[in-house]
Amino acid sequence: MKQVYLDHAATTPLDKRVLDAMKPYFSEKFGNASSLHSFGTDAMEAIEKARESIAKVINAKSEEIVFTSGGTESDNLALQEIGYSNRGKGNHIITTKIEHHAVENTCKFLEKDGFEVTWLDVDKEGFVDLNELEKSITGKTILVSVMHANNEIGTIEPVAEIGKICKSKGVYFHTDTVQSLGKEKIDVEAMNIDLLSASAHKFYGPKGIGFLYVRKGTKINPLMQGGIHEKGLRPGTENVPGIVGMEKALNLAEKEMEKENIKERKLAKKIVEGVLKIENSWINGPPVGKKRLSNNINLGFDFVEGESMVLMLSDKGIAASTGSACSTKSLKPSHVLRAIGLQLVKCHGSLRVSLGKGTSAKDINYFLQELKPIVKRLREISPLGGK
Amino acid sequence: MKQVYLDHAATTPLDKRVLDAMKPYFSEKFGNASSLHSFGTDAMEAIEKARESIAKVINAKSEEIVFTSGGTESDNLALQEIGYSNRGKGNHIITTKIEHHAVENTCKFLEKDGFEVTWLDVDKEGFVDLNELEKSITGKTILVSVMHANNEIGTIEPVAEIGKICKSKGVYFHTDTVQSLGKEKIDVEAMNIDLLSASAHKFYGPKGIGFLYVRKGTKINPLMQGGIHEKGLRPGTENVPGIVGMEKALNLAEKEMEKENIKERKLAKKIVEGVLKIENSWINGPPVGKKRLSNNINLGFDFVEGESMVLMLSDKGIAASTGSACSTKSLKPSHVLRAIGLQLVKCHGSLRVSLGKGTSAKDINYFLQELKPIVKRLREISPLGGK
Amino acid sequence: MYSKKVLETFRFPKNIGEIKNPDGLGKVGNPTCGDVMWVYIKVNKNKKGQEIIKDIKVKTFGCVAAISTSSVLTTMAKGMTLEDALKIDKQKIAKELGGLPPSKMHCSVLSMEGLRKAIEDYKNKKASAD
Amino acid sequence: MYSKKVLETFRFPKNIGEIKNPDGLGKVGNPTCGDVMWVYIKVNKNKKGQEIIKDIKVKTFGCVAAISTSSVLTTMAKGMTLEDALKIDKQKIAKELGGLPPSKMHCSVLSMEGLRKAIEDYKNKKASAD
Ligand SMILES: Cc1ncc(COP(=O)(O)O)c(C=O)c1O
Ligand SMILES: Cc1ncc(COP(=O)(O)O)c(C=O)c1O
Repeated sequence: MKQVYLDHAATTPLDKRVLDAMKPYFSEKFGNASSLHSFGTDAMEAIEKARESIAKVINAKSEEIVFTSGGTESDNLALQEIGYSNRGKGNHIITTKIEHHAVENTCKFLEKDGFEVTWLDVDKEGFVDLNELEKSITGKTILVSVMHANNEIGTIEPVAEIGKICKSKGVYFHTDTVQSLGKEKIDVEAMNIDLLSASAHKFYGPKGIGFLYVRKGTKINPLMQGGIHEKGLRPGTENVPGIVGMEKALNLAEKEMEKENIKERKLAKKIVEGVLKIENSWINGPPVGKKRLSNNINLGFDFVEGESMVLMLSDKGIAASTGSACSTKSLKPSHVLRAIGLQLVKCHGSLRVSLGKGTSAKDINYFLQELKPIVKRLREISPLGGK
Repeated sequence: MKQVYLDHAATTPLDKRVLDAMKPYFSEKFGNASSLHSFGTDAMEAIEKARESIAKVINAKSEEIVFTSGGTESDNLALQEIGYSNRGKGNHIITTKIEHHAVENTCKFLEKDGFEVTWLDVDKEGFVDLNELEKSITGKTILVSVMHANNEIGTIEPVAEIGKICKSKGVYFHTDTVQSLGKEKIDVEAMNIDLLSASAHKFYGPKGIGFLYVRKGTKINPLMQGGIHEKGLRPGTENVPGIVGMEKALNLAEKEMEKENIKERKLAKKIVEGVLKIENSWINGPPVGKKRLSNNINLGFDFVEGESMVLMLSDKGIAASTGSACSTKSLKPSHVLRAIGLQLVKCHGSLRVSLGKGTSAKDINYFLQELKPIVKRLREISPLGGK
Repeated sequence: MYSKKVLETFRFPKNIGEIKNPDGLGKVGNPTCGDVMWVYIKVNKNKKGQEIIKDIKVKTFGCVAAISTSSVLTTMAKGMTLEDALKIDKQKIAKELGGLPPSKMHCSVLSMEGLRKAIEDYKNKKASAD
Repeated sequence: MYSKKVLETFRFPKNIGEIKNPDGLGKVGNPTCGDVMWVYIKVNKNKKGQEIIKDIKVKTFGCVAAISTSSVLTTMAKGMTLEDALKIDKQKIAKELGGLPPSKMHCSVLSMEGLRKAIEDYKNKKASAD
């Protein structure tokens, strides 16, 4: 059966060129980077080369990059530890209602532990209000955390403007770029970013590796205790193939970014046009364009439920995703769709389609062709819609 | 130049068979295990199969295995979170003076946060005293953490006896098996282990993956917040190739354990015999035999410093390690060598040699042949020794 | 997450649709919660004179589990006496499906309630017709 | 961790050994701390009549950095006037080695102190001989 993978926001296949770059570090240059002998120094050199190259991509200094096991760890390290390390200054954190669970639940955890958290609203396309953000900052505020691009609806937040506000107010600014790194240009200097989370498997790199950028001079302690690795911020034997792979993947993504974005926006438009021909359907998030991740489309359908759509698409070889409550172990419908003001009943019929390097116009045609009868069938068996 | 890797306690090369097992999960079955479509369910199936197989090796239940990014994370999750989750019962933790930094420094961190930590002494071979351990347990004790095998001197602690004591006293027992898993038989039921840390790269598996065994019913919260993965104990997109690789590596290690142990003990004896011919030299830790990790030998030399030895060996293509202060960023000599009562001046001249699957008698001959002139040369340039 | 049987049933659900002029209709669920079922029944008497479910159909808005349980419930109920049909419980439905994730057990409850409401509706109608 | 220059110097250290009947001997460091250096010097006068280090040797117990700094220090000092030799500081030594890890700077301090002590020893001996 034809396989069409349209879930690149969940994870991406490892680029073959990335695997090639990793290969020497599995069984040949396999040393522990802390070792003094040549196996160790070879590993250390590979790590430091990768660190420098990654830093360059976001205009950071090499020593500002801390390797972690992925986006979740980066978010936790940033939020928990900026919180606990700066409690002397204040206990107020500002974030949004549309963050990924890794940020959202870390903030809730801190809330339970006595921190005060302001949850910024977003408008119907998912954008935060800069005025509201600025007004929320008080003398007790230590951190603002606003994601760069939303994982469900692709909204690209105005991080440069947010960074400017944070800088002028003297509070740390963290941004989760797990969805945007390698797809949008990021410059931590120009954007005044103090902390930035990234995860390699979202840009055709390996799973189990990510990084946190931490601006020099930032007051922060490690989340885990152990040996002295990563300038004392993250102990544990370094995942050398992972680090090397992440560097390669990021550089490839940067090189191919422009071309990919143009292609993906074209395909995204094709999807939108095709889907909107189905009655009682709509698009969640901003229109296709510069303010939306090029590879993200989030569709809504009345009278059908997302999980059933995803399974029926999967039976046709198409991989997509939904923000439907039933797809989550928590049984709560997407907090993102709720935050943009979508009626609860409409939250259940969402479908996220996320494109990638391998996606072709043919794939999109196949998707559109298969989607229509599925929506039709599910509406037929649905008691809603009054037909 | 001939390359002889004798630092398997630091890390091991990835077994080619393990890489083969991982390969399909990089770019083909690459899905996010949380996804509903077939890419996702394929990934989830692979993870659950691996989880079951790993559980079997240590006689645990599948749902008692939590995947982490490695030994350091496992130790931190176990110690920090057993600590914070059971503070209602008490704030006393018992550990030893010879734990790995990941346990040692987590305990120190907890100490600073108001926990009371008992640091058990060890005898001159590195063994804890069971009576002392039992006497240390009070009504406030919530956790005993004693490593299974020591990473520097190879001492294998009597974990079954410790488990029995902990069970009878009703306190949790955690053991760090990062050095022993795949080299010694472990049975969490027979040994009454409640929590167990492991790291794949120590048994020819990939770097960046490990697990924590957590006995069902144990009161523990996650270290990181995020999505609902790993029964809520460890969020983040699962490292599928890593998990699959760890399973393969562990099963290979189990299968080849007996044969390997016999071979390694033979080679270890050869080293000991060869080295003890050098005057003013000795062995740290227990004699080669059942109470010492088969692949670990720790040698001591008067009048020479470890880091210099390691570098000179490396120039001959030989990779080894030292507990010398100068080799560590903290400049403190090995706390393990101190704990077994070695004089400070003797701590500087230690050399850890750790064997592996690839180590041959030829390698050992080469090592012995190269070691002698190095020790001689360093003694010549040393003002100590009165020659 | 789902058993093979759940997925198979989802792919080829039985008794989906509606019955024109049903003897009983049970509407359960809430669209804002993400699952709604409408259970239609036709009632007849068997040779012993007991009332049985002659025909049953269901319309479902909901997830994979909701659709699968709809199918399984209706298949089980068809031909049963009303008395027996009232005894179908969530465990029986889940078992028939080779188990349901804990978070999805409410779907089998919902289908069961839908059937009960349909039988109730039938009985009410009959009572008011008498 | 170490620069190329440190490692090269470690591999082929210069002026290692002792001088029989030195004019000055400086013993510094502590075996329990992991580094000890004994600096031996022979002193002579140059054409201008200034006292210079005619020969210098060092015995070192210690790490890679200790051995490398021993070599660099002695190479620098050889032929210098005592006055200039006293001006060699840790930064100069570290620079000559292409930098030292911060945790190893104490090694260059130690070698510098060894030389100073040797010069002091020479001066003391001379004073008591006078
Ligand atoms: C915006 C965002 N942040 C954080 C994460 C967490 O990353 P990971 O699953 O790699 O830990 C994800 C993806 O799952 C994400 O999309
Ligand atoms: C006994 C012991 N515990 C924990 C660790 C930490 O494991 P990792 O470096 O994989 O995080 C190690 C190895 O470094 C170890 O030897």
